[in-house]
Amino acid sequence: MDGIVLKVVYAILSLILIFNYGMLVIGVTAKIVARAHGRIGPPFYQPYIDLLKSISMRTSVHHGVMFWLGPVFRLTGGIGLYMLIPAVYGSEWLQNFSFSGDLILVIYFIFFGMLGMALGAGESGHPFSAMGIMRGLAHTTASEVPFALAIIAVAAQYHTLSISDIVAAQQGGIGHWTLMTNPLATLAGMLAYLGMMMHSPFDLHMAPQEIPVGPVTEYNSSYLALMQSNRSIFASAKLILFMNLFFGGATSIPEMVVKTFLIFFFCVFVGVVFPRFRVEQSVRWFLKLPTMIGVLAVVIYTVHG
Amino acid sequence: MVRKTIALALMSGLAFILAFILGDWSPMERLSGVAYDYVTRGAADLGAMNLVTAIVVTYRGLDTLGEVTVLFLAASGVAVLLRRKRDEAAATVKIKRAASEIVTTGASLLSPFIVMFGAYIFLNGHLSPGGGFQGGAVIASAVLLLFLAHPDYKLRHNVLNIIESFSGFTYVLVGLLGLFLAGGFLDNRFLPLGTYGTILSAGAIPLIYTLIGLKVGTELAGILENMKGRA
Amino acid sequence: MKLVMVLGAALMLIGFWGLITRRNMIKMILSLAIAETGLQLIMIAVGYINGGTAPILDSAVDKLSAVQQVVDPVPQALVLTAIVIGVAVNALMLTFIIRLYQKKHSLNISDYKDMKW
Amino acid sequence: MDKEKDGVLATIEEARKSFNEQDYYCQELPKTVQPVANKIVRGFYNWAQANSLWILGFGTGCGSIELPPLFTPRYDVARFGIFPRPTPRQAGVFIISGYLSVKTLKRVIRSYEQMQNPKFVLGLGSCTVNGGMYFDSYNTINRLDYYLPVDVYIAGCMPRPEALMKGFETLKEQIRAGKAEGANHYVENLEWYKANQKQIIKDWDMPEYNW
Amino acid sequence: MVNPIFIPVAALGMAFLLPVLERFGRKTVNVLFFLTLGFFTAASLIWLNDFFMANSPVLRVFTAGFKPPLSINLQVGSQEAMLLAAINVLSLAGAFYLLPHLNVTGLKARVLFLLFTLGMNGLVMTRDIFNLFVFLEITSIASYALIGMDVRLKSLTAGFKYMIAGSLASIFLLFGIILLYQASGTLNIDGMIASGVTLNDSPLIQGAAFMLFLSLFIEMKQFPANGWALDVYQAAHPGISAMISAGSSGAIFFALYKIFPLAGENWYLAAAITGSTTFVISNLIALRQRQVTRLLGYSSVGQMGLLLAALGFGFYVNRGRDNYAFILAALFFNHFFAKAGLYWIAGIVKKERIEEWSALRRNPVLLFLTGLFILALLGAPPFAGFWGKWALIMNLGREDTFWGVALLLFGSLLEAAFLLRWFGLAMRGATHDDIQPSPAVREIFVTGLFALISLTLGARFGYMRLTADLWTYVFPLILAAILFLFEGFSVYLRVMASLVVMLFFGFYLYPLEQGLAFYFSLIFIGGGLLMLLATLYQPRRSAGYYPLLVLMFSSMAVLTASKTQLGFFMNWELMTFSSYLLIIRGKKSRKAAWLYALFSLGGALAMLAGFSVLQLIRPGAELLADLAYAGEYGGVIFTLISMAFLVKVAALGWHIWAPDAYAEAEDDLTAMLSAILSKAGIWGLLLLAVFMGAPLWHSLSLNTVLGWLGTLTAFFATLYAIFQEDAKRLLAWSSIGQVGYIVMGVAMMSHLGWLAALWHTLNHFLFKGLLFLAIAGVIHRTGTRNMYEMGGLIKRMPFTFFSVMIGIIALSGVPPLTGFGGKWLLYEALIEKGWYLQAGVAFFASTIAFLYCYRLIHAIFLGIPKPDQLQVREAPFRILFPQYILIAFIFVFSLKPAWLLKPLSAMVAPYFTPTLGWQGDTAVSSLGYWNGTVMMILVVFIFALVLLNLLWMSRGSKKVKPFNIVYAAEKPDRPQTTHYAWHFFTPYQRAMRPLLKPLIRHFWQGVGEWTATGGSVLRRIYNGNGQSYAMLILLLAIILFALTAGA
Repeated sequence: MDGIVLKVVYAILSLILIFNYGMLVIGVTAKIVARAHGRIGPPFYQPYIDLLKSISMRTSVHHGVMFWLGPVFRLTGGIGLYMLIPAVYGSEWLQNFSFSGDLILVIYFIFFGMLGMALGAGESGHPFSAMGIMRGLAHTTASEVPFALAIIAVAAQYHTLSISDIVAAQQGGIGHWTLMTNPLATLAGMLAYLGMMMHSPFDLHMAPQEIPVGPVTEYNSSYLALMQSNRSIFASAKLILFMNLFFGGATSIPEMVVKTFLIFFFCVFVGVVFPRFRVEQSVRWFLKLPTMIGVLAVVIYTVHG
Repeated sequence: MVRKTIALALMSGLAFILAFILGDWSPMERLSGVAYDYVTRGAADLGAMNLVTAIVVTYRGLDTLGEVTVLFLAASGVAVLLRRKRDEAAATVKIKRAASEIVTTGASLLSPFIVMFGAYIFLNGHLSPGGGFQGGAVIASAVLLLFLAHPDYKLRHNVLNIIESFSGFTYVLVGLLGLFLAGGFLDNRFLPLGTYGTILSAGAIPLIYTLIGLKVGTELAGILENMKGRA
Repeated sequence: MKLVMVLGAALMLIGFWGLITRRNMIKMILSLAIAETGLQLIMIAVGYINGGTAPILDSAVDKLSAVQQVVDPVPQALVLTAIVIGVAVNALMLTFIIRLYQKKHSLNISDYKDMKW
Repeated sequence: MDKEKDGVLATIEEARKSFNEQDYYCQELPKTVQPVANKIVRGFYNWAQANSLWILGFGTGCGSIELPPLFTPRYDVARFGIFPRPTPRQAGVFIISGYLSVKTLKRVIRSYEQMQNPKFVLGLGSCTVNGGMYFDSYNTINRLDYYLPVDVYIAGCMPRPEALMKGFETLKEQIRAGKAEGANHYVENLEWYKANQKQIIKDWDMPEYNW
Repeated sequence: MVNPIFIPVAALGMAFLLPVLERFGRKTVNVLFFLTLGFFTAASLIWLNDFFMANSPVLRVFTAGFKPPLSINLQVGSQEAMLLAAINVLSLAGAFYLLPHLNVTGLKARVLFLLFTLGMNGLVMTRDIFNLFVFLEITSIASYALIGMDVRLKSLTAGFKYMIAGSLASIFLLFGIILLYQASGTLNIDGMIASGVTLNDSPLIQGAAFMLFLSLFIEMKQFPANGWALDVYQAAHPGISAMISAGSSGAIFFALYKIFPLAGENWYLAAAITGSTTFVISNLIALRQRQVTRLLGYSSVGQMGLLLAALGFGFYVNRGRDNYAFILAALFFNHFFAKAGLYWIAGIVKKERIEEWSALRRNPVLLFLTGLFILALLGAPPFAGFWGKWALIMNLGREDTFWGVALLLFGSLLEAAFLLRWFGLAMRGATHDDIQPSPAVREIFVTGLFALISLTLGARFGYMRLTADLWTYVFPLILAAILFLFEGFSVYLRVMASLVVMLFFGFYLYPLEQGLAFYFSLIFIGGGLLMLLATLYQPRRSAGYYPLLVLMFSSMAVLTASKTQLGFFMNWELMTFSSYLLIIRGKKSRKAAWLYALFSLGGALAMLAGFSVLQLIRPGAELLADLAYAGEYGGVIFTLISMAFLVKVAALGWHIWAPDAYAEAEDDLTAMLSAILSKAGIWGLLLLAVFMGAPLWHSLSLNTVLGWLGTLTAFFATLYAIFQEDAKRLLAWSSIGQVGYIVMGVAMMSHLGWLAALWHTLNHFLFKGLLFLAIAGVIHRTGTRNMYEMGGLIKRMPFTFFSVMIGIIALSGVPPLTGFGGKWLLYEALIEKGWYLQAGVAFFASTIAFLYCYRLIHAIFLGIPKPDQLQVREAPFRILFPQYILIAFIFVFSLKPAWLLKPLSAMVAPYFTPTLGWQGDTAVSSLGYWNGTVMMILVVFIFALVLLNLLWMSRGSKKVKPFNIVYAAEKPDRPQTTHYAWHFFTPYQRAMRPLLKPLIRHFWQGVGEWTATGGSVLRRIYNGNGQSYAMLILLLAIILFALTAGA
């Protein structure tokens, strides 16, 4: 019993940490992007203000039960995902609930929030919502393929699907990272990562100029607030996952901060440089180069056994 | 042209087959098998001089009954097919020319003799070449002659029918008598074999042949009449 | 007797030839009759024994040595049946032709192709 | 008029009417929502509202040409927490950029009503004050605040981006001071606003209040 | 004992006497006529009884008081008695049926009929070859006259062609007889056989045999010399056609059977070749035939070919002659009664073209009889044809005659194609006019009588074949028969009865099964019970629905209990036919059901072929377990047998039938098909794997092939699913894809793989049943299947929405619901097995599944409601109830996966070493771990927390109406344009275009078209010209000569 209470306490602490971290990452990134544009940019704590503003809105409208539940699903998905990933290797309080499932569980749980959100947005009846979801889903199916192949290659490499074990296997210097030991899988995974973060050039689900803000068009006030919170948690969880899989994980919080920030910056960097893809372009792109690399990574292990 | 070519090819094929089969055929040197038995014991068994008749009427009597049946069937078939529907009567056009006097006179003179000749043939079937079928056919030719001479000539249906039915039925009865009184169905020996070589010999053979003759005669006459078309 | 055999076979072939080349239905029937006749000749030929006489045990044939003198009576009996059956079939066929002619006023077999395939 | 065409029009009209009747629109009227009672929380919220102004991306007139420069390095309003937002559901600031034709007014009203409380209106340019150079046009309105509660007017034809930024400044002050209660004002005087609006908009084919 | 001679005596006596008796009036004549026929029937039935019940000695009758060969003898033994009984019953019934026709043509017609019957009797009884000729002539001449009797142009033409053919045949026959006589010196058949004269290979004797058999082959209507027969069947009065097709053909076949011992080796082969060619080609040509009577003609000719082939094969392989008597009898009587029945029905319906047979729909009795006879002709169990075909194919396999197997099975498939198309048109064709068939009681009576005889014979033959576990195998039929008694009562009573009998059957099976079999029968029976409950939502059900449902479910359950190949195959066929008959009840399901039947039958025939290959290596093998001894033929057998299962699971390449059938079947039936029926294929694959392991084809492991097949099926079917507009079609493709995963699992042949397969089997049942039932409810309320015509139904049907939501979450494998368990097991197994690439494709497929899942729920339930659906109500409780039972199961297994996984693990343990361990509730594989319970609690906990938070934050939130949306400051015009649902994934379609080419459909279409084209090219030889037919007869002579002269 004690163990469970402790776990819950640890989990809550861990969650607070990651929430704030996520908020800050978003804010700092916006600042950096602004600097790159030659602007001053919003303050690094702007995400907090926006969140607060959303909470402070006095009225809100909703379209029905599922619309209402959409953000709940979304946030549950984000938190749950984070809960399944051990954030820092060796740290007891940042292990979260990773004992309840392995990598397969994690990648399938990513869909939990997406599906719930899609259902909620769908009930709003706004055509842009449906279009945004369609684009998002279509794009995701394609970008997940190289990711899955990368994971399979990693699992084949380490003979395990447990994230902790994968991290453990990468300890002992940069030479042991998957980045070095399995560069093909890392490449495929990182290309897929670009798509999974849904940043430019893969932000086609909300395509500001075509279907403004996409699925969340009808969301407002407190509903929006929930999604803003999710954004920080979900993004961080994904960053940590990639860090664990390909970049040796982290043994301390600073190491985690540095590594995830760099990983995030990779996606921001690409996003600043490239314009947006169309749906079919994105799908085809992922199914060509990244998938080919992923297949190569997998085939190597198939042949070697 | 194509058709002819195909036909030619088919015919040469058939010719080849026939040649192959009959190529080294040669006539039998002596009787063998069942024929030997027929010849050696036929006369004694059945008392018929004409072995063919013995075979036709008794040994293979069932065939003959079947033969009669076939003829009967054909006659019935012709009758059924050429029956007139009510609305057809008006449609038939008469194009019948009266026969010349020579024909009519000849027919009147000859036909009784022809009938008598036919009767002779079937009555002597067990003694000499001939028999019920042949006799019947001869009788029917008399009818044909009458038709030629008198296109409007009408046969008396009832009489013909009764003769036909009676002779056919009696034939079957005679067969049954053979079954009950002698060795088997169509056995001619339930009547005494009589004196070999006389007309009242060979058991029931003359009787059967008579019945067959009557039946065949009436049936063929019926066919002829049906085909002629009723006036 | 070989001659009869060849004759019979030839008649059969002639009959078949007529059957598949003559368009006139009556001629076709006649062809069939010719083929049947050929067959009957063959049957008789089969039953023939060199130097044999008719299987009628009259004064011309000695009852005891008949076996050496007569030809085989069985084919003759069979031919008799075959002829009668042939007659029956021919009569029926002619009846069909009469009826067919009444329907279409044609004796050409190619005109009766209402049913095919 | 062609009878068949008439028929088609009639059916479309009928369909529209039936959708209105068939419960496709919420027919209720809004209520005023007072700010949080707790003074500290209210101040905190007002601060957040003031520092996170999301503009509805809806250029109603020629003045909207002045908006894009705001986001360039030269002016960079992002540093004040001002961002464009394409959907009224999430936006808090409505900039009426210049003259407002009758046709546009209808859309503006609909968009304004779809925004959530608190919401603010900036009248940009002289046209929103008194009609400006179009004061006698048959097709534009003269005074914006007959139809919507305006928080800040920015005069000029056209005002420069700097003036616009000044306007934002003023709005922020008002918000922080808790004086920007246009949304509640609109609800309280809904009857008057609706009467004014309906005077201009002849074919009023929408529900009384656009949720 | 009746003396056989009385049959000709009575016939002739009466025939000769009737013209005289005419004057006593029609009544007297009729009485006497029927008395005579009745005497025949009675006599033959007495003989039948004597020979089969009392084992009497064979009756031999010598005529003329002399022994054969001097005289002609007749013989009646057990075989003759069977034939005579059949023929005389046919004659009596046929005369009864034809009575008005006979009345029109008058007295003489009765004479003809009587003599026709006599001819057939004589053909059967006589033992003298010349007498045989005479009786053949009697039969023929009588039938010529009977055909031409109604003096219509067509029947006269046909009769004339028949006469030409008959005359040629009799010339050949006589030729043969006389040559044989010369060679053997006798005309007695027994004498000839005893003398062994035909074994001599002199040209004369070979020629004699040639002529003899040529003639009988012509009379048996062998290809190509059968154009005349088709015309006869088409033109003659159907009552007469029935007599000719069944009766005289049968008698002639028996005559051939009688003298076949005279034939030499070369003739066995020739008969086999000719027969099977005729069977295949006439069925092929029939594909393009639209004229009912001619269609039946082709079928008759084909069946004659089959009989001849069976005869030829029987002697060719020269072993197991008793067995061949069984086969011939089964095939013969099956055709005999079924074809007569079909002709009679054709006579009742009086519609020439098969398209017009939809008129039959109004008359359920006739429709039922038609279906029954067609099934009999197709060799469906329990009809005699089934047993005959099984035994024949097995024997052929044993003797290594696989070309025969191939030809016969191909022919059977073609036959199924046209017969079922005809039946489909009768069942579901468009109605053309309102003229309904008005059968007389008399006609229905005789047809029904023959149906009864067909069934009885089938039961009798089946009783001889099914030696072990008889009751288990026939149980489904008995259950269905019981349920037939409830037809006409209310639906509730019928469902109750169905539930009771199914439960009873479940209790019967319970002690017979354990392990995997138990698991599957649980799904089949338990699922069946649940689905039966769901059928209640439709207040009315057409006749036969529940018997067929129960038949389908129980035969599937028997599959799990089957120990013998025959029992398995029989129930497989029962399942196929019952599901076909159920599918065709859909409003537009004619083509779909046809395709389904064809593919299923094709698969079943392949299975048959597979079993026959096994016979080669293990003669006499009867048990399924014998598959383990397949040895070097393992690859072939595995491939062939798995074909049937692959069709049922609709694996890629064999899936063409599935989307249509699922979409067009009745809505609740689709749930059963997808949720339960497809599992039969899985059971089959498991069975194969259990017995055969992973056989090799050369060096390629077939399991790898199977695995890839499953993978690609999962992928492509899912891909197709997302572009469907029709909800059921979408779910159909989805179903195909999901079963693809199960196939993958089975193919892995590992503990984890099988666990994945088994887990997914149950799960697919749960969520796909749930989804299909929910959609059935929606369709029931909205009346459309097109998703874009719906929208916003969440507000009207919240409970259904919840079902669908749970269904898609479970389907897509999102944790924490059960679907994830299957995915987890699958990937663990795939990676453990080293099938990395397959795992990648599977993953891709499973992400694509999200697309259609979302589309399904979005287009139907979310978005904007359509005006005409504003008033729809929630689906009926009767269909919601089973859904919520399924949901309950889903939740239970989500919360406690161990409750299902542990027993499954134990079931698989006998076959593979377990690689899945347990730590408390955590399942641990060699690669990873998964704790469903914690996961579920975690998710529920977080969800509740967030939910409470939002509840507080969003207090006072205003609920708005559908059109209160941000619409670019505009006002939505119509729901139809605002609800984004039609062509939902167009960009994705554009991106995936290269993968979407329907190559397989084109391939099968090509196969179909080329086959039909082959038929239409071949049928040109039947140009309608009697002279050409004569030429074809001569051609047959030459062909046969070429075939036989070589030896």
